[in-house]
Amino acid sequence: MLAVTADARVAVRTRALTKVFRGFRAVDAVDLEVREGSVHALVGPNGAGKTTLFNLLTGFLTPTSGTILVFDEDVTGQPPERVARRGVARSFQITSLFETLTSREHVELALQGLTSQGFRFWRSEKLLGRDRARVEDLLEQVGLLRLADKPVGLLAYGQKRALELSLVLALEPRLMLLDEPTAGMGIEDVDRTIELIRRIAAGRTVVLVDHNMRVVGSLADRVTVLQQGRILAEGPYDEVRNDERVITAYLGEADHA
Amino acid sequence: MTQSAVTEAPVTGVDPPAVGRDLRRRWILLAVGLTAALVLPWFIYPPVAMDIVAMALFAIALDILLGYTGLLSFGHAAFWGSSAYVTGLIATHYGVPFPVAVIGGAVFAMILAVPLGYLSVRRSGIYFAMVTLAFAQMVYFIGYQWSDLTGGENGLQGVPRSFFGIDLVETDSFYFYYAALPILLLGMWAAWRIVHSPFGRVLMSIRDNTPRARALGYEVEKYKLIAFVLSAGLTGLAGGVFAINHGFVALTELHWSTSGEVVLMAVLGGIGTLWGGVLGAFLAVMLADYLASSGFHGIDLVTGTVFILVVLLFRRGLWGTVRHRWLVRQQRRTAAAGPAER
Amino acid sequence: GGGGPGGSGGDFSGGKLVLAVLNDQSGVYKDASGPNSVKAVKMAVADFQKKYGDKAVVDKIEVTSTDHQNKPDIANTKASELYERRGADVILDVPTSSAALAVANQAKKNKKLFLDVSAATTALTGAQCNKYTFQWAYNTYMLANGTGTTVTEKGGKKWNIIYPDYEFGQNMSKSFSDAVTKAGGTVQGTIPTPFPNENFATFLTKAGSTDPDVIGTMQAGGDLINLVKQFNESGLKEKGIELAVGLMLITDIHSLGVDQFADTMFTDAWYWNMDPEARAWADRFLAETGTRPTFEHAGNYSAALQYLEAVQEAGTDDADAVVAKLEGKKINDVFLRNGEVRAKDHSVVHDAYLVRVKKPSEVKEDWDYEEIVATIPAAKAFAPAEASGCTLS
Amino acid sequence: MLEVTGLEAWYGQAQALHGVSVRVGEGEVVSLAGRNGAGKTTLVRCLIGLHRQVRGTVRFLDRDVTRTPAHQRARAGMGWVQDDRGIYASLTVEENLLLPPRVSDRAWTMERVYEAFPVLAIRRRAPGTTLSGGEQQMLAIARALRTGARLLLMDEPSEGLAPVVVARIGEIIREVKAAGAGVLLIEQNVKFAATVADRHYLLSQGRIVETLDNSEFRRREGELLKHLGI
Amino acid sequence: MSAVLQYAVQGLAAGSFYALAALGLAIIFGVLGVVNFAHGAFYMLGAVGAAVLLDTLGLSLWWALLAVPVLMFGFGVVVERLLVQWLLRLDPLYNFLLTFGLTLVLVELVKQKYGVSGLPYRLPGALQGRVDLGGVVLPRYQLFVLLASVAICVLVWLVMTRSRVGMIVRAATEKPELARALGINVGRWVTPVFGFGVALAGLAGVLAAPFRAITADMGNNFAIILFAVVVIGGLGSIVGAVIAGFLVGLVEAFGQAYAPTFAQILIFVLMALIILVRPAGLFGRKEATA
Ligand SMILES: Nc1ncnc2c1ncn2[C@@H]1O[C@H](COP(=O)(O)OP(=O)(O)OP(=O)(O)O)[C@@H](O)[C@H]1O
Ligand SMILES: Nc1ncnc2c1ncn2[C@@H]1O[C@H](COP(=O)(O)OP(=O)(O)OP(=O)(O)O)[C@@H](O)[C@H]1O
Ligand SMILES: [Mg+2]
Ligand SMILES: [Mg+2]
Repeated sequence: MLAVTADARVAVRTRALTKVFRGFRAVDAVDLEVREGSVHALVGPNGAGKTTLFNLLTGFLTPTSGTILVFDEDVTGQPPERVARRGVARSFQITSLFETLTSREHVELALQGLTSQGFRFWRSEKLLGRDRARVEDLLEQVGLLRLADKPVGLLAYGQKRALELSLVLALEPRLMLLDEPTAGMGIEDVDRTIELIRRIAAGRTVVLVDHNMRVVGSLADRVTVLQQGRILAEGPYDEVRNDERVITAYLGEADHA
Repeated sequence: MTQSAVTEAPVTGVDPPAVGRDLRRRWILLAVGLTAALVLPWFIYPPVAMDIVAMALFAIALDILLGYTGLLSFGHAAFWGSSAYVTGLIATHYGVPFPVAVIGGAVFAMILAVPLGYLSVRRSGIYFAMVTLAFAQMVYFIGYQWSDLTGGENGLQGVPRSFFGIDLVETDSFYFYYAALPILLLGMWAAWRIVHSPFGRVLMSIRDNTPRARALGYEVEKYKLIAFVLSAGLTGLAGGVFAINHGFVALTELHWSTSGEVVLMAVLGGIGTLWGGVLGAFLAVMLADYLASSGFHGIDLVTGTVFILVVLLFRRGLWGTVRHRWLVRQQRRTAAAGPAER
Repeated sequence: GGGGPGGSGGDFSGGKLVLAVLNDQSGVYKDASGPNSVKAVKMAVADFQKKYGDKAVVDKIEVTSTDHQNKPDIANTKASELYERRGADVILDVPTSSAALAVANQAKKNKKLFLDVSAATTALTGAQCNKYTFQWAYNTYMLANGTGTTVTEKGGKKWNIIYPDYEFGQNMSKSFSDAVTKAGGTVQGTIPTPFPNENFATFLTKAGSTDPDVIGTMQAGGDLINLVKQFNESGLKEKGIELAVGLMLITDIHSLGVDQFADTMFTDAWYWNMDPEARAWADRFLAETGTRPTFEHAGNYSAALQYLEAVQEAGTDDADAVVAKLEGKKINDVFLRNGEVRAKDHSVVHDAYLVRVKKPSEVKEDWDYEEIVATIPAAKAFAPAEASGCTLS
Repeated sequence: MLEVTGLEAWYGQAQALHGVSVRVGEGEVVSLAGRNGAGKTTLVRCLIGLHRQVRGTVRFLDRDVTRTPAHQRARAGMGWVQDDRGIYASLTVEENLLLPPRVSDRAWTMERVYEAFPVLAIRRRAPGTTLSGGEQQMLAIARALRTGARLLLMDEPSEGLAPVVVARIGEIIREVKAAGAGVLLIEQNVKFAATVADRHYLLSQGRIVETLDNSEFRRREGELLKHLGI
Repeated sequence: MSAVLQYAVQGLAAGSFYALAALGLAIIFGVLGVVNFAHGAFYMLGAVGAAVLLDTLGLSLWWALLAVPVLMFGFGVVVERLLVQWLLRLDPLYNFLLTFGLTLVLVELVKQKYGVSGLPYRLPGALQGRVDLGGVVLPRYQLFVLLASVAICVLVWLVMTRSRVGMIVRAATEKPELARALGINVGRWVTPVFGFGVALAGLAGVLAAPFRAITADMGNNFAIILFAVVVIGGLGSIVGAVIAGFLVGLVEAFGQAYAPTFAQILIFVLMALIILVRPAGLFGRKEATA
């Protein structure tokens, strides 16, 4: 089923990746291959194992069996921070921020995350603000500059989603894993986010989970459909969306009509 | 469900750090604090004044963990006490000037903090509190039983106060105060530096949301461990001075009630504020001192009640409440008034 | 710092004499000494004033009390403050070894008197003794030696000793073993236990397994009660094994009930109903406080009274002069029988008593708990001064 | 059955709702649309009684419930589907479903729930939060149905759901409506809202800016999409 | 061999106190998210209560076993209503600190009222004496404690896992707002559960009265060992608390037998090992990672 092209390098490759929760196989022998530089969408019914797969790829969960290669290096079983240091960044499906810090401080922290600057307990915190232009640029991109100095506890849900995205961007990742980046956003924001993702995807690899087919359709080079922890179908968007199995298992007739 | 950071106390009852950024206010506070430290032994019996400053550093060191990392250590007596013992032993056996002995004690506390911290930081929240408490209890038992070294329940008596042969400092606690003060002030400055550094910012982010910090690439355990060790070191500095001040070391310094006392000071003053520790230490030491000769017996009754009241009514602590009021007033200036919560 | 200037009293600093009681008024030692020790000291002052009337060398005598909350660092600060700032001429009582040793250091530093009553450590009159510090009532050697020797001589030959594994317990266990062996008995084993400890079942099983005549326990306070309760249930008593206790206070018996301790042996420094003189004072004490005195209360009375007598003799509160009057003094009072303030180590030696706890049926009135089995003469009760290692430097 | 007049809400000093008036009739599905931060969630929290810093009146089933505590409102027949789903980690899926009390005889039985959401039956013994995001959403909806609420307050129920499941949710809402209950539906998914709701409110910056019936709503869909993104 | 058996049985008997009290601690934590520092103090109050009932009203152990838990339940209810409830929505650390303060106050009050030397207690005749269990001789009372505590633990476990009460209470704790919005009157449930946990601590105290020194301080060290017990068992895990309670009793007994001075340190060493190998404790659920 996997079409291995000789020339394109591979960003992520999993072999027989499996995660079992107390006897429940959430991810079941998945062989996934994401080509470097592509936008790869992961879709599938609720509970198909998409978020779990993300958690495995980013080290938040340890696989029951199987291996994970990121840029040809084995990261199986490594903790999240180590994986992040290999240039892998993720956003969370359920927003996850530092409630008492401002958006600006979030981005500053994210920019510092991959350096060893964070250990400098003898330096002034002003060190963090050094890259003001970058910080504001990142916030501008997601439309949060206006709210840069508000503690994020006071932001609305959609604004928090946007901040999530800017944090991922700040890490300058080679590989981005976006878990439902547009969930909870208004239409206008969705379009803007699509644009944003398209822009930042240039020169990067993106793996994307979204239930919004418009997002998937307009961004993804390739789509993998998961069902019950297994790969159901894989291919370009137009091919997959017309796949009978995908229609019955996921898209449904109504939406497709 | 979002929680307002201002109107309701979030996880640790800490306000966003934005407040400390008013530079002018910061300098005024600093000047007031320094002056107070300098004139203290004129108004308060010098050994007691010394205790206040040492305890203040102790509370501040604890606050690095409690207020800024979100880790309640209920076993900090282990570092305070062990540094006191090591300081005392060095001073007794080698006759070095006391600052050297104190540094020795602090270094020991940091070394001890490495294994204890390594184990403890794997847990967070309330687990962390319980685990540190248990480990401190272990250290206490060791101190109790290893009486050849520690003097057991008799304590380590007769710790000298060598100070480059300067007699006045060595015998008069008034002058000793000024000799030891710089060490403690340096410790406080270090604490301030730590929480207002890039490192401190990472600690706060870990406090607020650990998985998120991980995803940003921060090696959370390492950060917590370093914070733990630094906190232990500053605690050790304070404990060492305390030991020299008293001229002996007793097992109570290792006892869990000492851990509880310092937590009280930090909470009473307001966690996540640093200044709060100073205030808390001042009040707690003065209270104990006053009650000793007041004829009122049952200091724990007072201590316990204060604990309960502070936690129930002034969760931000004294300093924290003041700071919070100030913050709210700032906000009010920018927003129209709404009705009170019903 | 430094004491106040010499005042109107001529030879008395501040024109008055200040006796400071520094003890635990709220913690574990509260019942044994605590606030009632302050009352005992006040009784001594009253008695002194009544005795000398106008002839007293000083008119104004103050008694102050301070709670060290069982924290040695507070004891330390308070002692130095008492001496330096509050004109205390003498500090009395001070339970808890660590606190007492800290106060002794302050006494030495400030050259003021310290008469310890309630702390048991031999270090006060041994390695850490000094010119201004006296130990008035008892010490661990006296407790262990008295019981060990006398019980063995009375037929309890085979011993097993259970002791809490810290300084006090270790010392007691050693002195006890020495005493037993010297008196012709054998110590089958010494069993260290953690401290504090609630559960002694295992230790008792172990101690009973060698069929000793006596089990000696060096536990004190709550641990002692734990051990005795569990001893009583263990069936060892029925097997004819006796229990000898290292340190016990009459308050322990009172709180747990005589039936629990019945027939237990221990050494006491004094007992309120041991003779008419003691009894008469105990009656006064009862009227004053509503309870019977412990030996620590009587000890405080005695220490205060003898201090005042020495001041009267010296005609000044100057510490060196008072110490000179106290050293070598032979005393008989309510508390001390055949007492002597040993000049060499400042240990106040006196007769001690091996007592047996009465059976409930023998008890005739409140606090009537002890029967004196033997009197241990002063010379034997305490370790010889030569062995103390004290140099009074 | 629900009548809200002049509702104002504050967070501390910041006002989030400005004189909002909303009506939901029996057997009526009303949608509430508006961009992020418009105040939709705040409105729902006021209605269920969790946000107390309010002015104005809320009438439910002809009773003034403005001061009534949340649990009594729930017992009177309000059901809530929380925007972050609110699934209990310490309860199994089944316990999550068994938890709420029955408040009317319209309450769904467990059989009916499991029939409608077979995944939940399979995972019934699993701790609630181990379900996937979408499964949790189903669980939250199912839990609200278990009470037999007369008025369902649904905060973005289609979020994160696969299209098939969204379609099923639509059917369920129609079923609920047919049984005579009212639904206040918060939706960003305009297409979905149009298929189920009878009337639509548009909320912007804490104010109701438009009230439309469904035909009008459909007609102006394109324009409204723009409007939502003001 | 028989010595080993003897130690084992003694260890289990000592473990019963831990198990029973840790059970109460685990329930309070599992249900309210409160780490009750005052649990040792409640245990102490149970013992003191038994002693006072005997002294003033002449009520024997049998009556105390009934009356004290009821009284402690009432006391727990008061404490919850008056103090604990205000902090339930906040970080559990606040309640930890609150109960720490409460401990100081309770211990001090008992000291003031009943002194520091301890209170007497007498065992009813039926429980005196010893039983011989095939070579292992055990005080009858120890056996009684062991059996009683096992029975109570099983009963409580059934209630908490099998009943609707357990479920409601867990929900009310985890998300009180939501629980209210689902129609549950949170306050009505949380309070009695707290009372119940307190009653269990009190019960452990009553059982300890004939066998242990009844002093104001008796709970202090006990509480710290209890913490070790629940960390080993997994905080909030009811089964874990009970099993770890007995386990710690065993470790203590064998430690005392073969490495006497280190018996207490051994418990903490065990705890450290558990944290290393299974951070969530023997029966704890893993803390969520994402
Ligand atoms: N706890 C809070 N404290 C202060 N302000 C808040 C709080 N919660 C929400 N707000 C503010 O109130 C406004 C309305 O928020 P609300 O969550 O109701 O929006 P919403 O319409 O539900 O948005 P979304 O579509 O993103 O869920 C926003 O500006 C938000 O910043
Ligand atoms: N920690 C866990 N313990 C047990 N089961 C789990 C755990 N995490 C996830 N699962 C189960 O694994 C399956 C896959 O979940 P996952 O969150 O990966 O789904 P998903 O594809 O992201 O779905 P959605 O689109 O709804 O977010 C679900 O059935 C879920 O219940
Ligand atoms: Mg998901
Ligand atoms: Mg919302």
